[in-house]
Amino acid sequence: MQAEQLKRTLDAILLTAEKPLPIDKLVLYFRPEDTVNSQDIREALQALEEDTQGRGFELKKTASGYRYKTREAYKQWVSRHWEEKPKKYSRALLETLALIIYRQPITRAEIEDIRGVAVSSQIIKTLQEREWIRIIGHKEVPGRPAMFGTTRQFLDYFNLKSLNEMPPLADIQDIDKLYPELDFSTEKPTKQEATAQEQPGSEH
Amino acid sequence: MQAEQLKRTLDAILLTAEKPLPIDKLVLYFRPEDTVNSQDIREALQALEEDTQGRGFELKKTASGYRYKTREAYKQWVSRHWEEKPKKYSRALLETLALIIYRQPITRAEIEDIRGVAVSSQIIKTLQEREWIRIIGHKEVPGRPAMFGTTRQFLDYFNLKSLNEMPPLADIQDIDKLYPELDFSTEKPTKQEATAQEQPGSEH
Amino acid sequence: MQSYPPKQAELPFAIIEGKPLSTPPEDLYIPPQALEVFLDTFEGPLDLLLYLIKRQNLEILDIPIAEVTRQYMDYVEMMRTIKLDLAAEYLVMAALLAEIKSRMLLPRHEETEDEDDPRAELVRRLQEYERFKQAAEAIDKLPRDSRDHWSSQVEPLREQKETPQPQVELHEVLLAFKDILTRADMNISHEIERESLSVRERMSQILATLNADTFTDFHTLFTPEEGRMGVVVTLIALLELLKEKLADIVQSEPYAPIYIQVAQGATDS
Repeated sequence: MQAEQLKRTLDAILLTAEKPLPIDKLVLYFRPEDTVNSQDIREALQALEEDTQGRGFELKKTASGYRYKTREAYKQWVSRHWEEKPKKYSRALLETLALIIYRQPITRAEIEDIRGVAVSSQIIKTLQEREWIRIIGHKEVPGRPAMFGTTRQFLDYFNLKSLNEMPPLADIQDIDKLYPELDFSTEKPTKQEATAQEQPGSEH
Repeated sequence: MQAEQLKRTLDAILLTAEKPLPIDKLVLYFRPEDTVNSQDIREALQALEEDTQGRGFELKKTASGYRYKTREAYKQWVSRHWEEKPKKYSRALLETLALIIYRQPITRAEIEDIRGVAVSSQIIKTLQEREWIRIIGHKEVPGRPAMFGTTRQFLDYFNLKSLNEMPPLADIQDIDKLYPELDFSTEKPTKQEATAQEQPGSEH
Repeated sequence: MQSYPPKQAELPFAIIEGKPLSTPPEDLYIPPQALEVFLDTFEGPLDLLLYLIKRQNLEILDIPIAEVTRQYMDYVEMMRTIKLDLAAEYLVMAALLAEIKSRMLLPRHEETEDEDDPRAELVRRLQEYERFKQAAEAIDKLPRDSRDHWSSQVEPLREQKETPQPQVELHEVLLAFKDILTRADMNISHEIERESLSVRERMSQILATLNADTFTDFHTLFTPEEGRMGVVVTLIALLELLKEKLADIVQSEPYAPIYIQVAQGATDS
């Protein structure tokens, strides 16, 4: 890959990175046929650093790697992004959270499977930033997707000592039984109810 | 505020914005003592656009405003940020979307009429959740069905400034003109619409 | 070529650009093994009809209705014999085709010559559908966010100000979950409720404890202070992790210490 093309490629990568990237991670963005090594990247980063001289952002190197950051001088204006009132969380976010609570460890694909629609990255990101969910491992299937679980901060926020204090499914379903037309348990009603009576964990 | 400082401030604002910003919103980022007006911003944006010539990203203007986005040429490398491949949309969803784009306002029954098959609720829900379509009114027929139209977010997502930028619908061949030797009625030859090109409605 | 005598009663197999064809091309048929994916492949009867027409390189304006109808019926029949859930729309179309066919077989009288070709309405619908099918393909090719380009994620350096976070009540989460349960089919909801929350929670805890590179002693996963209940929950969680192939259990020989590790190749974040 030519130096100029490498520089622009790194530019695009750094612009969209969600965390700082060290050189040994940046190398992994390239395929063998790109013939890009650490030294090439180091030089390209230096060139990029010079390019940002006259701009509103700079290339910051921290312990964990390189990341574009806006310059100190403009923080007063940049901060205006967040001057609005807090918004309400969307239905999609709450449903995603509920599934992570009740089905953890769960992958994004599994959430999408149950909800039947795609889960936006923004939702996962918001929940992670709020520190209500975290990645607790990776599933050993192709792509090794991350599995999510709830955190202590989540319990703290909702004043729970443990997930056991979440209402059992039976209670949630009772709301449903008020609306039999939702054909919730028409197929095998007895089995359904029998299992539903169990308190989480308590009978084991 | 000096032109150069304004340019860098806008640079910092746009790089960290979570959605596209139009000029009238950008003006609100400045205090009265900054003495910045729309025209100043317009000029600074133009300068920024030129500055990104040699970079891995560009300043895109879409329906809702300006936003920095990576250039398509680097998608292969940028996409490495994420383990999972971007979601593919089904033909059913894309056809439904196409009908809403070109025939809005349109009801679900009208979509089903043209596609010749039922539209699943899931598709409508996904499109609504992505905020690509919304209910823009109700048709005054029995049942008052919802009529759907596209949103600004749809345009942003597909990098369009307006629906006018959508490619026009394909021509319809005129059934009577092409095959005059066929035993078609000669009495009313142009029952089919003669106008071949159709643009999506420019308002939404 | 000679002008083709307009005989209504006997349509040739196909007319391509005015030339009658009496033998079908070889590639007329969907291979039987493709039948299984039939309903996924076609977006309804119009789509199937378009396919049949395109496969024969037929002019959409001059469909040999008898032949297309026969093929269409074949598919519908095959679908029904292998008991695929055939959408009602396919049967409605079958009826329509049959009707058009019979109308075309009727001799036309001079006095009704202003009558439209019985195929006209179907052709109109096919053409209309095809336009949107093409439009859908064009839309899919438009460069779009999160596939062809991505928006800037540059880290903002901002003034220290507390931004208020949205407030959430627990019952809102539960209501959202109730919605999922209502929407999800029996199968899924049943699966969800089979497992108890405490086990799920413990699964997460264990997974978070396990280290990718080293083995974790089986015993250290248990906290005797939790009492019998807690130990049992841990054990069930562990078994569940093994069952879902999220963790491996290792014992080098009988009576040797038992170790747990993240499933082969997995790393903790």
